[in-house]
Amino acid sequence: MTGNIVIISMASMGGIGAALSLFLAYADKKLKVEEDPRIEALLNILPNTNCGGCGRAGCRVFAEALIQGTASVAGCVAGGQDVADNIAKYLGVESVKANSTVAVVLCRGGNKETVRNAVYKGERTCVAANLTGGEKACVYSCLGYGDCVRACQFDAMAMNDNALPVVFHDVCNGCGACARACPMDIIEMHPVERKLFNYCRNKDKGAVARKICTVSCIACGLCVKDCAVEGGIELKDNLAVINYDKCPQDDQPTKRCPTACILFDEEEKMTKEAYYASLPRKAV
Amino acid sequence: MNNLATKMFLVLTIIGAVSGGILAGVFHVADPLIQANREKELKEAIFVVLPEAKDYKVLEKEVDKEKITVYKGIDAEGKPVGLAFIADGGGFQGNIRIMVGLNIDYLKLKGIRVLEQNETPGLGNRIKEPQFEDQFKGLEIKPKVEYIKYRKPEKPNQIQAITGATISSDAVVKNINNAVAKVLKNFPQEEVLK
Amino acid sequence: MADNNQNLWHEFKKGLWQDIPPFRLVLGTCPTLAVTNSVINGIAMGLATLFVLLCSNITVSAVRKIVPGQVRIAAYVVIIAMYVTVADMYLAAEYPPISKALGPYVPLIVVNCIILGRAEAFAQKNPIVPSIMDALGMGIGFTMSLTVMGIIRELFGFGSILDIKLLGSWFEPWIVMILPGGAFLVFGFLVALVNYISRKKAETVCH
Amino acid sequence: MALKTFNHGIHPSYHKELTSGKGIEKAALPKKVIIPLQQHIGAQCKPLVKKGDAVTEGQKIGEISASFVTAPVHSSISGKVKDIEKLPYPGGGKVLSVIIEGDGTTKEWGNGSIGLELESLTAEALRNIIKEAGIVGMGGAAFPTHVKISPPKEKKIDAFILNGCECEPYLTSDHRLMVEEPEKVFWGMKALMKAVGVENGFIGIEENKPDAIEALEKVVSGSGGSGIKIVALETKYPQGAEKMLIKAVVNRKVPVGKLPMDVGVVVNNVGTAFAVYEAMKYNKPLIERVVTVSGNGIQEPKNLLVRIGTSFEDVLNQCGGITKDGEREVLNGGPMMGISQTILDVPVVKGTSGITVIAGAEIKPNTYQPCIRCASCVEVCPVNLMPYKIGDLGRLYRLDEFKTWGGLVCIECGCCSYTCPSKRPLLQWIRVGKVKVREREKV
Amino acid sequence: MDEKAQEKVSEKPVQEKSIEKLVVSSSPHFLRDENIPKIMHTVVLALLPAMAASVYFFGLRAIGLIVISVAACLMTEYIVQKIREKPVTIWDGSAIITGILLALTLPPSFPYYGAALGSVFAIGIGKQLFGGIGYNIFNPALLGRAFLQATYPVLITTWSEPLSKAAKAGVDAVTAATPLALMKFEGKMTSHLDLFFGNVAGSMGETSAIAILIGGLYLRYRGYINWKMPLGYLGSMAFFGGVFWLINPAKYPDPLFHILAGGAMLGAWFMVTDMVTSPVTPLGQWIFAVGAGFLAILIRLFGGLPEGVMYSILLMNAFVPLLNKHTRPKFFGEDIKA
Amino acid sequence: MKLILIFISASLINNFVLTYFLGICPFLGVSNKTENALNMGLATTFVMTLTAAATWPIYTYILVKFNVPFLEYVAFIIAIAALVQLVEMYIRKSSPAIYRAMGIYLPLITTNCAVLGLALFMVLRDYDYIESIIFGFGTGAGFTLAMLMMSGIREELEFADVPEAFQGVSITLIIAGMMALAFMGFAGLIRG
Ligand SMILES: Cc1cc2nc3c(=O)[nH]c(=O)nc-3n(C[C@H](O)[C@H](O)[C@H](O)COP(=O)(O)O)c2cc1C
Ligand SMILES: Cc1cc2nc3c(=O)[nH]c(=O)nc-3n(C[C@H](O)[C@H](O)[C@H](O)COP(=O)(O)O)c2cc1C
Ligand SMILES: Cc1cc2nc3c(=O)[nH]c(=O)nc-3n(C[C@H](O)[C@H](O)[C@H](O)COP(=O)(O)O)c2cc1C
Ligand SMILES: Cc1cc2nc3c(=O)[nH]c(=O)nc-3n(C[C@H](O)[C@H](O)[C@H](O)CO)c2cc1C
Ligand code: SF4
Ligand code: SF4
Ligand code: SF4
Ligand code: SF4
Ligand code: FES
Repeated sequence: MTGNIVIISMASMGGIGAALSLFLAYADKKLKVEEDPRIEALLNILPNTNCGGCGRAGCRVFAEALIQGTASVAGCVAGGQDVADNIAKYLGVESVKANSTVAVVLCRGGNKETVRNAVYKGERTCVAANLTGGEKACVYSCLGYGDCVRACQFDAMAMNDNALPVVFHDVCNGCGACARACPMDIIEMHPVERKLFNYCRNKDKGAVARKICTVSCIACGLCVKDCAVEGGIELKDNLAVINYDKCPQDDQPTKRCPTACILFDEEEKMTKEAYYASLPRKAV
Repeated sequence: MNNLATKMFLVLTIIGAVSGGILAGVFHVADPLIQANREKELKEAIFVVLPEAKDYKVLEKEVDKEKITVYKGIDAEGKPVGLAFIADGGGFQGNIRIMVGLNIDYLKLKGIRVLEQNETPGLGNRIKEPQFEDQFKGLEIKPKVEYIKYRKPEKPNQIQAITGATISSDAVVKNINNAVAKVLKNFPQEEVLK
Repeated sequence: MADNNQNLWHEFKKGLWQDIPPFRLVLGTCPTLAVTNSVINGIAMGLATLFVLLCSNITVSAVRKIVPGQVRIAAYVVIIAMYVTVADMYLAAEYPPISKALGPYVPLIVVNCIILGRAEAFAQKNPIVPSIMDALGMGIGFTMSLTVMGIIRELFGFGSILDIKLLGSWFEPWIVMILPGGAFLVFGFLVALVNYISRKKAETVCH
Repeated sequence: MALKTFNHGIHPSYHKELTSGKGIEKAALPKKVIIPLQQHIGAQCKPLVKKGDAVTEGQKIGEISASFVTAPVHSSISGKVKDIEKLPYPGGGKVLSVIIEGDGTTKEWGNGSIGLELESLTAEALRNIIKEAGIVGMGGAAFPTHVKISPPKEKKIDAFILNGCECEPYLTSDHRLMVEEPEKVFWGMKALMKAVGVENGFIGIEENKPDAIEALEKVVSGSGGSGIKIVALETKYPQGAEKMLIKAVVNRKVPVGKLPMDVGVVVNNVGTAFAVYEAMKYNKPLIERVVTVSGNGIQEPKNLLVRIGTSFEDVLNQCGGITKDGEREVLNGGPMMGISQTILDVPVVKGTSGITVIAGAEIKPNTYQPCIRCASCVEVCPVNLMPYKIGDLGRLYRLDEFKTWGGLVCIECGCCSYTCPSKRPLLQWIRVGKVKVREREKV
Repeated sequence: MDEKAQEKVSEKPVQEKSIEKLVVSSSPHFLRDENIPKIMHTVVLALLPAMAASVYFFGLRAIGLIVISVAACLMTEYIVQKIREKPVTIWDGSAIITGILLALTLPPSFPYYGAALGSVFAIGIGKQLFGGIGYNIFNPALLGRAFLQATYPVLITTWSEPLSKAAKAGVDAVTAATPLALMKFEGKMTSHLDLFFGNVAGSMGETSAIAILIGGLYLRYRGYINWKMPLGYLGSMAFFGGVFWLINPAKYPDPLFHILAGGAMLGAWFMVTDMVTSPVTPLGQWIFAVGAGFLAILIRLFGGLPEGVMYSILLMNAFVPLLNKHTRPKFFGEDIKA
Repeated sequence: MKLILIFISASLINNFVLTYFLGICPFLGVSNKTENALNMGLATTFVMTLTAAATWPIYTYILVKFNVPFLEYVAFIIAIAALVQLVEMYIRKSSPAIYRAMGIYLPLITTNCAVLGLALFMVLRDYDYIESIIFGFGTGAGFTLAMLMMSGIREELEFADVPEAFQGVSITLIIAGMMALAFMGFAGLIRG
């Protein structure tokens, strides 16, 4: 009797196992995996933050583009050089230098510097505030509600006590999310090497601009005169515009800027640690 | 057939066969123990509901394709003392299985034992408690068992329902009535006494 | 060698807190909820799972090289199911009351995600000794979790632990604790607690 | 008989009594005007003058470009161009504007001196006059009227509705026009109907303006079989919104994403009709408009005939100025749809139907509570949206869901925010969502 | 912006005194004079008749239970809000309603500690765990009661006769069966008049239909409840109850009995109508109310329990998000093609 | 009538998720979006119905007949694994669109204890063939219902201000607890 059971069990289980294996073998033959396994592999290399810095709707799309060859291996700005190298290695192609950019906040008119005409009531985000006139007399200025900071997935920004955003240059990987989030187009992406900026976007006439903000560009033209090369800086729409193609970037263009809105090498020092160290200690 | 398929075939077949074998072996050892446990439990239950019984006999009948089993309790002298049988039916949640002991005079219960139930702990599952089970000792089954609420039973065929678990109490009573009726019909006294 | 031991210790330890199965990995949730209405059931279930986990991890780790990928799951499932049946029969033979209380949840160890999960995620990639450590860690972590659930539910639900009355007659038992609703609630709160503690830990590490 | 209306909507306190009995007064001639070169939906005008030029009242100073959807602008006073620069615009932001310093002279626009009779004009000529006069919709949106009355051939227009609802609280400028100049409004309407080429005309008026209904009724019945009917409507906000008005008057629904002309209707505002009359009869471009100055923050509420370009401050000062203490909010338009101003040095423009100053307790709080699902926003939304939901989706930039839940269908009437007991800025969030959707779709 | 992100951005310091400046905001610029406390306090007012009836029928213990529940609700709300460092909003009235309603659904003899436990559960877990007012999925008061029903099933089904009847019997408190239990387990009916005035055993606040009706109609008059809710709920109970009654009048009670007995009235006027936990769309509201009515009858007539109002509402609460999502009204002009 | 009762009982009263705690892992894992929940629910229902249809004969005609009921678990799980594979194959062949929507959930179903639980309960309850199939279908429907309700609630909760420690699995479990409390109303509705 027992022997019988053992045999029956072995036979039936063996049989089921055999049947299953045949079935699976058949299934395996009939149906090959369709998805390119390389996509998964690339996703493992990519940061998977879906920040959109590559200009695509998320990391998976970028990975697909890489495989199709429509994207540069250095296309992932958030990943930087390391990721570019790894992708290149995986795909077996030459790595490219990742052009690293960094976000620059082109407005210095915080609470202390600008005149406020009104009191804003409503949702405290920049996009929402921008639907109304906003509070500041300067209609080109940073609104100060931190949409950019919230957009940054990498904690590379903070709003300072003057209600202006600060970018930590050691953390920012140039994904550009903040620039896309800003309704005032205050934030621009620039190559990290770039050091000279006009930190003002006000297109009002000098006389008007001077009245509403202490650090606005008043289009006096001193920087244009002091510029080392012809056309390195131009005045456009009451604003000094730096022509980066021509600007040699090796020296400060002027020390005479009356509102000190055109500055050299200003942001470089701002690291995350330095910023938080500069804050007054919070009582716990 | 290619190499991979062969390998798959072999691996699965062997794993299947080996596990089948192991299981059969374990079964061989464990099954008697399991059966013994079951038997012990059954026996215990029968002796609880038929306290005078020292042994029992299994009587089986097939009615309408349904097998009905009763256990005839026999005392030390070999005289039948009563019938034990299982009453099974729905409770508040899930089934309630009760071993019912019927006196050989076919008028009174000798006791019951709740074997399985899924009633709410602390509520319905108090049907398992001796206070409840003991109410059935000597309970008259004619015309049928009844329950009443909030009060002490007044008639010899009544028990008091558990407060807050009327449904479970009701289910026990109903199950017993059903099972008793079935047994009375299919195992007439004369036949059992034989 | 020391390094090796360190690693083994790590494999063991991670199941106890860092990856404690039901609370952190959210695997094996069904038994965690279903059988923990008393401490003893929780422990028994935990041990049965530990047994199956250990055996299957060992077996899987042993046969991992010869099982082709296409039949991996099928093969592992068979192996696991076999050990579960063994455990089930053992319980039925030796501890019938517990076997009854656990009801159909013992066979469900087969599909307990922890077991297949560990087989897939760990044993399949590692040699036998680390697999044993992994199984022990995970199994003990799982048993611990079930025990904690059991303690809370039994204490509030019956006023007792391991059938020993702890709360006096003044305590009106919270029947909800033994019911499904209570199981979910207790589980939910424990997950939150574990979240909270690990976050606090992470914070203190940072500073 | 129940009055005609649409479904949902709200009944705010209208406060129209502040000005509804006050006749239209001519405002003082401003010393300086600021004339934005874009006072309409569409492309900005090219300036025709330069700094230092002398201009006369009614002279065209902004010419339309190649774009179809645009309207010229005219100087509203005589004087000298002081400057042309970007200046704050009451609709928000900065717009290139011509600053004119007045010389104190005014022009007589005669009484029918250059009069034209309707019968003698073709639809084409009518449209041209309207276009040259720079007439844009005066009901708020400032959509160039000549564009509106030139529907493509394939759209059969069979009904013209004159919008006399003026459902915004406080505002009474259309009301006063209808009471004081019913003939001119009626004449302007007939001109517009002719330009569109429709026979059937309706004038929709809320029943809280019985005197306006009466006045127009008299004119209409006096003119005999003109094919124009006056429809009294329930007093309910936003009765004047095009889609709601069309539903109430001719019982047609404008499909989502479509225009009134798609259901064969053209809607124009009472003020627009009046402007058309003046353009026809006196050859007078749109350089003046009736502005209701009202609100609980204004000393002396009035209806004023104001020249385009007069600064808000100037206008407010003619009404006793605004309350000095407490919080105040100055709106271009009424409290439901108006745009709040940061400074008072902004000009009255063609679309300024009123200046409302609200103050003190009427100003909304700056905080809001969680949504309690009271469903009142759902119950009031005239276009059947679920504002609490699209508000949240817009706020969180969940744009795909925002679109599927109908964020883009919102007509921005503000009923939802108005009614919300939790004071949630629903419409603002919806606008945020719309901005973000537009931004995304541009890329 | 979600809460978390908002915290990342430090609150913008306001530099100047705001008084002289103009206010700017997005339209609309003026809002209805309505707010949460106003609504909630009106509901408390509307509950006064029911509370008075409970005291009248069941004595001072009713006051005790109500006070304990309300106090426990307020305390819990306060403590959670303090712990979470959120603004304390205990006086907005919603926790008071929860406390009152929870108390009104308890038997008069229910122990005080039980009422307190239910309140803590209702507010602490049923409401604040989801983020406080407006975010909860289930009706907090009913959730508190469901918790108590599962926790102390015996205590919560031990009813006593109203004072007047007890006095007649010459004892202070008599355990008794509720009209629904009498109907269900003993096949006995209670007179409609007793049900209407509330002179029966049952939860403190649910016995007197007339007192609830006064409060409910007042709320309807003030516009704080949607007429679809009570109508749909009671109507559906009457309809489905009526169907069974017509099938077997001897076994099943008549529709009026269903509406007047048990928690139907309290549920219909004060619980189905809870805005937070009911759908916002017209169709959803109908489905919600009618579905809950159906479930209540189903449970009453066929379930294990004599009363189904509480469970019917809780069960439908769980469907509310789905209802809101799938009963979106057609946009104006969505259904027409041009 | 009995079949209807079995269906109602399996889907509502003895809802697998809320009263037997089976299939909790996918219930927690895949209930974040209604679409996912629906797809998972439908796939599971399908597999469950098939499982009931396939395991009943295996049990009755093989295991019982040859007197080897102890092979129950092994045989059932193999049958389920094979079925899931079959379903996957079939869907992939017949409708790539559905496959894309449901494909990722299919492997999860193998380790869904509700499916094996179904087979075991079916045996325990002595259902006949048709009853078993209805039971399987009803159980799947109940699972889908619970998934849908939970997913709706979770979508709504994305806007709620749940304390951080409770976000995710924790609040989902607590809501499940509340749903279980509410489902107790059905207790005793259909006895047996
Ligand atoms: C959580 C819960 C569990 C319950 N469990 C049971 C039970 O196991 N048995 C039962 O008969 N009734 C049970 N009930 C039903 C109620 O207690 C029901 O009111 C009672 O059966 C009516 O009986 P009574 O008239 O004695 O109060 C339960 C109710 C709840 C809420
Ligand atoms: C881009 C655009 C094109 C329009 N085209 C026409 C048109 O061809 N014909 C027309 O009658 N109205 C047209 N309108 C005007 C609208 O029907 C409507 O009158 C205008 O948006 C203002 O309406 P409101 O005041 O109700 O917002 C157009 C509007 C916009 C924004
Ligand atoms: C919410 C809302 C309310 C409106 N109320 C009025 C109104 O009361 N009177 C009015 O003439 N136009 C009102 N409008 C504008 C009309 O929709 C429409 O644009 C206008 O009547 C068209 O005429 P127009 O081009 O001559 O301005 C409103 C628009 C919206 C969106
Ligand atoms: C008409 C109305 C009915 C209410 N009903 C209840 C209720 O049944 N239970 C409850 O806890 N709160 C109720 N509340 C209060 C409030 O809505 C409730 O506490 C919220 O669910 C908390 O988020 C009600 C409020 C109103 C306005
Ligand atoms: S600061 Fe801007 S660019 Fe830099 S990481 Fe953050 S979002 Fe990206
Ligand atoms: S930079 Fe732009 S987004 Fe950032 S705070 Fe300023 S306005 Fe807002
Ligand atoms: S959602 Fe838009 S249309 Fe609807 S009430 Fe709000 S503002 Fe008006
Ligand atoms: S009106 Fe306000 S509280 Fe009411 S549902 Fe809409 S958003 Fe929510
Ligand atoms: S343990 Fe049951 S589904 Fe995971």
